[in-house]
Amino acid sequence: MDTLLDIKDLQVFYKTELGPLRAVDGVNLNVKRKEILGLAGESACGKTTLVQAVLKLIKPPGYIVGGEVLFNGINLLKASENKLRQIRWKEISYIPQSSMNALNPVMKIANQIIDVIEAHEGKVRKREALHYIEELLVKVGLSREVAKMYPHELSGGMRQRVVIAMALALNPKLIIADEPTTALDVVTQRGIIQMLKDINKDFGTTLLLVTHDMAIHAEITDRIAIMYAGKILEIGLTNKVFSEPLHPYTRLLISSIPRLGSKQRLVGISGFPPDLRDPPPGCRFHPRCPFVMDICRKIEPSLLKFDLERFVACHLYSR
Amino acid sequence: MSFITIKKLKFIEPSIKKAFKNRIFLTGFSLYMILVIACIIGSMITPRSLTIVGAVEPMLPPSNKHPLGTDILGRDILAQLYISTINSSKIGLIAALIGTFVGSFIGFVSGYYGKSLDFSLRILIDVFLSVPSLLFLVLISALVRVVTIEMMALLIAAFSWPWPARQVRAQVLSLKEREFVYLAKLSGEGGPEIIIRELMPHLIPWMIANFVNAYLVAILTEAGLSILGLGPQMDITLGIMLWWALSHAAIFRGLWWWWTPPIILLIYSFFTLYLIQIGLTEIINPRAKVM
Amino acid sequence: MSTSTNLLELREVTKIFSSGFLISRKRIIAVDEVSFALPGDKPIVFTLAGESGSGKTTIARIVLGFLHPDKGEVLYFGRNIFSFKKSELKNYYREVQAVFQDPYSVYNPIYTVDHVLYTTIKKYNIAQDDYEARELIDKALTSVGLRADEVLGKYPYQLSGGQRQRLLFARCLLLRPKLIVADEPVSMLDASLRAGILNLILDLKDKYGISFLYITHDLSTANYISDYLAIIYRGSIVEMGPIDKILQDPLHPYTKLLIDSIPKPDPNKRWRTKVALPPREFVAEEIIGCKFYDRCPYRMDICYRKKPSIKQIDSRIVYCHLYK
Amino acid sequence: MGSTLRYIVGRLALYVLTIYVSATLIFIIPRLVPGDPLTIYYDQLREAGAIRGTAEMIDEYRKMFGLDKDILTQYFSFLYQLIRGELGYSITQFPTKVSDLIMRALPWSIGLLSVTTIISWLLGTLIGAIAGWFRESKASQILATSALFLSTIPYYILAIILIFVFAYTLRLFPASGGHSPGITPGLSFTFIQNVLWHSFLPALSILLSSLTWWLLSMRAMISTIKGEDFVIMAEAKGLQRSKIMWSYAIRNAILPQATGLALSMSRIFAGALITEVIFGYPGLGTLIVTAIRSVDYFLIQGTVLLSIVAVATANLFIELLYPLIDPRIRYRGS
Repeated sequence: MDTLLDIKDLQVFYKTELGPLRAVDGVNLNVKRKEILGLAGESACGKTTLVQAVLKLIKPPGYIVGGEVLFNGINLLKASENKLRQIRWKEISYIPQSSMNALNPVMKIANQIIDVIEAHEGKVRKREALHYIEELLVKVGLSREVAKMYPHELSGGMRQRVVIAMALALNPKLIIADEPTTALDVVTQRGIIQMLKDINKDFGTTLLLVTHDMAIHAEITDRIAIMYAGKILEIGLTNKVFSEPLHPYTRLLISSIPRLGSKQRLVGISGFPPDLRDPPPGCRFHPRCPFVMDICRKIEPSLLKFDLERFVACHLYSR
Repeated sequence: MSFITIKKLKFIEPSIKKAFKNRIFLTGFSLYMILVIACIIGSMITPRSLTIVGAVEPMLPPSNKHPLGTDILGRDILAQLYISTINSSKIGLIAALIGTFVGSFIGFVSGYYGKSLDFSLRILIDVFLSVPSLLFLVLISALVRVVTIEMMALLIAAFSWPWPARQVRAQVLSLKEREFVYLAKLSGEGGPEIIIRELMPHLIPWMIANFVNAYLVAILTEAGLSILGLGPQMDITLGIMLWWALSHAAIFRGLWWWWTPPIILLIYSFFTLYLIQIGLTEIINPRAKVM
Repeated sequence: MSTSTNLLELREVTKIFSSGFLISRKRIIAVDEVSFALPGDKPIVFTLAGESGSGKTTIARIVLGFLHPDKGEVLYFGRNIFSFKKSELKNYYREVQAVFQDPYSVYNPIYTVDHVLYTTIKKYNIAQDDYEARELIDKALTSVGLRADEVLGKYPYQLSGGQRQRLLFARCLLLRPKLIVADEPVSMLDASLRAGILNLILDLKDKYGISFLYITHDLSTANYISDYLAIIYRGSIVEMGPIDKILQDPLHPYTKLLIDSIPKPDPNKRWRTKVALPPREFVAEEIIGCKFYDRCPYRMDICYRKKPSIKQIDSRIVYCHLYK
Repeated sequence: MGSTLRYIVGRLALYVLTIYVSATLIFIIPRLVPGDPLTIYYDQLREAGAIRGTAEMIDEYRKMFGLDKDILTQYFSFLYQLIRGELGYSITQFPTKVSDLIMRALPWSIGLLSVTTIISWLLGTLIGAIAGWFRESKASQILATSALFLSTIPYYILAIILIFVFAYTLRLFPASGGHSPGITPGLSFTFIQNVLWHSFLPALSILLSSLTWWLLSMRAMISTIKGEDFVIMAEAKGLQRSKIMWSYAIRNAILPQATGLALSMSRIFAGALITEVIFGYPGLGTLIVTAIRSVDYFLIQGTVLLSIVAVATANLFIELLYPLIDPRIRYRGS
C-alpha cells in the first residue's frame, strides 16, 4: 500500500449570508509515500481549504460537510481530539503561507521548537534540546544564534526556514506546505524550494506542496493535481501534464505563463472564476472553456482514469 | 461648470440602515430616547414651581400626590428629576458636539497634513489623555464659580476633544496610505477635497461613536463635579440632586426616595448610551465583537 | 541626448525614512542615489525590477510627487517636478498618470466605480456636458476591453480584480497621458488574468504612444512587455540597460542570481546548481560598501569598504567592482 | 541594548513633558480669569466670612509669587518653586504648608488606589482570559453581559449603593473616615486592622467596577487572538489546549491589557477621587473638597499638581514594564 494519505469525496463549505460557499466540493486525491505531490490552482479555488481540512484546522464560518481523510487507516475527520493531537506534527507537519505571524511573536525560536518536542515526547533537558535545535537550524542553513532570537528579529526568508526546521523536528512522514514561498523574493524562494526537495530526497519525507505558481510545480513536484472552483480537474505526472496537458483549463493555465526569453503573444483565460455560492451547472469551467459542448453545460464530468497515473474530469475524454 | 451631477452621497444611507439592524444599538437607542422624551413631556406638564425650596411639605415619602416624595428642602423630587435629566442631557449634548467637532478637526488636520504640525499635536493629545481632565475642571470651576448649565457644558467641552482627536487621527493616518487617496490626488483633487469627499464618509460612523462616548463622559464628569460641590448649584442636574441628597445625609436619614432616583437615572443613561456605543463599534468593524 | 528631451529623468534621487524622537532616531535609506532616464522621442516600457523592500515603490511615489526626496531631482522634460506650483503639478498629472497594485484598495468602497472616471473628467474639465463625458468613458472602456453596461454603476466589490485593473487603465486613457507609472499592476492577479493586462499595456504603448514605468518583482512579466530594464537592490540600482541584453548576458552577480533563480515552467529545465541562503541577513543601514556583499559569491574586500561606482559597458550600466 | 534605552528615554521625555505642560496650564488658568488671582481669593474669603490674617497672608503671597513682576518672571519663579517642592501656604490653615497637608493625604490615596487597581487588573485579566478562551459557553455570555452592565456604573455611584447596603442596612462596615476616631494612628495591629475595615467599602466600589473593564477587554482580546495564525499553527503543532491558551493566547494578550491599564489611569484616578469624597476617606479627594469648600486656592492648586504627578508616575511605571512583557518593544524603540 504505497498510499500515505487518501482523501475521499471531501466537502468543505463556508456559511455566508447568501448561502453556503462550496469551497471544496467532492475532492478525491491520494498522496503516495515518499513522493512530492503538487496541488495547483488559482486564488480561491479551494486548495488552502482542502489542506486545512486534512489537518482538521477548519474554523467557523467554515465546516466540514462530508468525506473521509484516511491516514495509516485512521479517518482524521472522525479521530478523537487526543488521537488527532498525537498525529499532528508527529506524523503530519504544516508549513503555512503567512510566515509573517506563524511564529509566536513573544517567544524565542528555541522555546517554540521545544514546545513541539515536549508536546509529543514529554519533558526534555533544556541543554540537550537546545543542541538538537541548533542542529536543525544549521540543517536549514541558519546560524546557531537564531535559536535565542525572537521572530521579529528575523527576515521573512529566515522565518520561513525556522518553520521548516520546526516541521522537521519530529521527522514526520508527511509535510504539507501551503504557498511556502509566495511572500519571499525570488532568490530566497529558490533556496527554500531546493531545501524542500533535499528533505524529501534525504529523509524520504512525503511532501504535499500547494502553490498557484505553476513554474514552482515544474521545478520540484513528481505528480501534480490541478484544482479549479472546489474540484480537481486533472492529476498526472508533472512532466506529462506540462508536455501534454489534457484539460482545457490546464492547457490555458500553462500557456498564460510568461517565459524568460520568449516574446510570443500570451493567451489569458477570458471571464473570471465562478461564485461558489451558486456554481454553474455541469462542468464548472464551461463558461470560460473554448471547447464547451452542450453536455458540459448540463452534466458534471467525473474524474476518470485516462491512462496509468493520469486522471481528468472533462467530457472531451469521457466518451 | 459642475454640470456632471455626482450622485448625491448616498453613503450615509447604508450605515444608517445597518445601524438600525444592529440589535444592541437599537435597544440602547430606543431606551435612551424613551427616557429623554418622557422627561421632556414630564417637565411640560408639571409646574416648575414645585422645584422651588419650600414649595411642598418636606421629607414626604412617595404618595400619589408626590409620586417620588419630597426632599428635605420641601421640593417635589419627580419635578426635579424631569428638569435635571434634561439639563444633564443638554450638558452632554453641547460638550459632546463641541468636543467631537473640535477633536475631529484636529484629528483630520494633524493626521492628513502630518509632519511637524502632527508631531506637536500628537504630543499634546498624549499629554491631555494621560492627565485626568477632572483635575483641571476642578481648578477652573473653583476659580470661576460656575453657575449656569451652558458654562458647565463649555468647560467640559474644553477637555473632551483629545479622545476624538486621537481616534480620528489614527483613522486618517491609515486611510491616507490607501491607494484610492493617491488616485484622488492624481485625479486633481486637492487636500481639503480629499478629506471631505474621500476620507470624511469613512469617518462619519467613527465620529458618531466618539460623539456618544463624549456625551456619556460629559454626563459622568458633570455628576462628578457636582458631587465635589463644583456643579451649577443655581440650576438642577442629576449630579446636583445627588449632591443635595449626599450633603444632607439622605441615606442615613432613611430618605431612600431622595437619593435613589438620580442614581437609577444615571445608571440607566450610562448603560443605554454604552449599548449605543457598542452597537456602533460593532457596525464599524464587525470583527471587534465586544459582546 | 540632451536632458530636456528626456520624458522623465531621475538624478541621484535619495529618500531616507527616520523614526523615533530626537535622541532615539533611527534612519533607513530606502532609496540611495538612483539615476535613470526615459527617452522622450519614442514610447517605451521601462521596467524597475527588485525584491519587495528594495525601494521601487518609494521611487514610484517620488516620481508621482507624493513623496519629496531628501536629495536629487526628478525632471519631466528637463523641469524639476518638485519646483512645480500647484497648477503646474496638476498639468503634470494630466500627462503622467498611474495604475496601482491592489485592486481592492484603489477604489473608495463607498462610491461606485464611476466616481474615479467622473472625478477625473470633472477636475480636468475635458468634457462639456454629461453626454460628451459618457461618450469619452465608453470609448476609454472599449479600448481596454470592457463594456460600459458590464461595469458602470457597480460598486468595486461587484467587479473582478481583472476588471478593476482594466478600469484604472481606462481612467488614465481619458487624459491621453504621455507616461503611466504602473506599480505592480498584475502582481495581485492570477496568471490567467495577468496575460490580458500585460497585452493591454503593449497595445496602449503601440496604439496611443504611451510610455510606461513598470515596477515589478517578477522578471518574466518584465521580459514580456519591456524594452529597458533596471535592477534595484536595497535602494541602489545595480544594473541597467536594454532588457534582452541583460537577460541573455547579465553582468552584475545579483542579476545573474536573480535570472537564474526564476523558476521555469518546464520540468525538463530544472535548477542544476544550488543556492546557499545567508545564515543571517544584515540590516540595511549597517552596510557602507556594496549592498550585495553578504550574498555575493564573487565578493572582494574592496566591495566591503567602498560603494561601487557607475561603469558604462557598451549600451549598459553596471555598479560592480568586478568591472574596472 | 540600544533600543530599550531608546524606548526608556522616549518614555521619560514624555513623562517630564506631561508634568511640564500640566504645570504650565495650572500657572495659566488663574491668570486667564480677569483681575489678579489674589484679589479673587480676597473677595471670596471676605464673602466666606474669613477675618483672621487675610491681609498679611495676601501680601505674603504677593511677595512669594512676585505677582507685581511681569508674567515671565512670575512663570519662572512659579516653576522654580515647584522644582523645590514649594507649593505655597494653605490659606485657611495658614501657616501650614500645602505640601504638608498633601503628604498627609497622599499615602491614603496611593494605598487605596494601587491595591485596588492591581487586584482588579490581575483578577479581571485572569477571568477575562478564561471567558475569552471559552467564548461560546453560556457562562461566558452571561458573565460578559453582567460585566457590561456593571462596567458602565462609575465608582462613586456604586459607592453610594454599597453604603446603603453594607453600612446603613447591614451595618457591617463604617460608611466614612479612614479610621475610628478613638484609635491612635501608628503601626499597631489594631490600627491597621481598623484602617482595613474602614477602607473595605471604598476599595470594593473601585474594585468591582474596574474589574469588569479588564474582564471585557481581555475577553475581546483573547477571542481575536484565537484566530491568529500562530495560534492555529500551535494547534497544528499538536500542543495541549492548556499550553496554547497560556503561552500562546494569554501571553500575547498581556501587552494590550497593560496598554489599556496605562490609558485608563487618569479615568481610574478621577473616579477614585470622587469615591473618596463619598466615603470621607482621608485621601486627596477629601483634601480637595475641603480646599474647595474653604476656597483655599493654593491647596487646590497643589493637590491638583500632585495628583497629576502621581498619575504620570503610575503611567510611567506601567509603560516601563512593556519591554519586559513584549520583546518587540525592545527591538522597535518607541
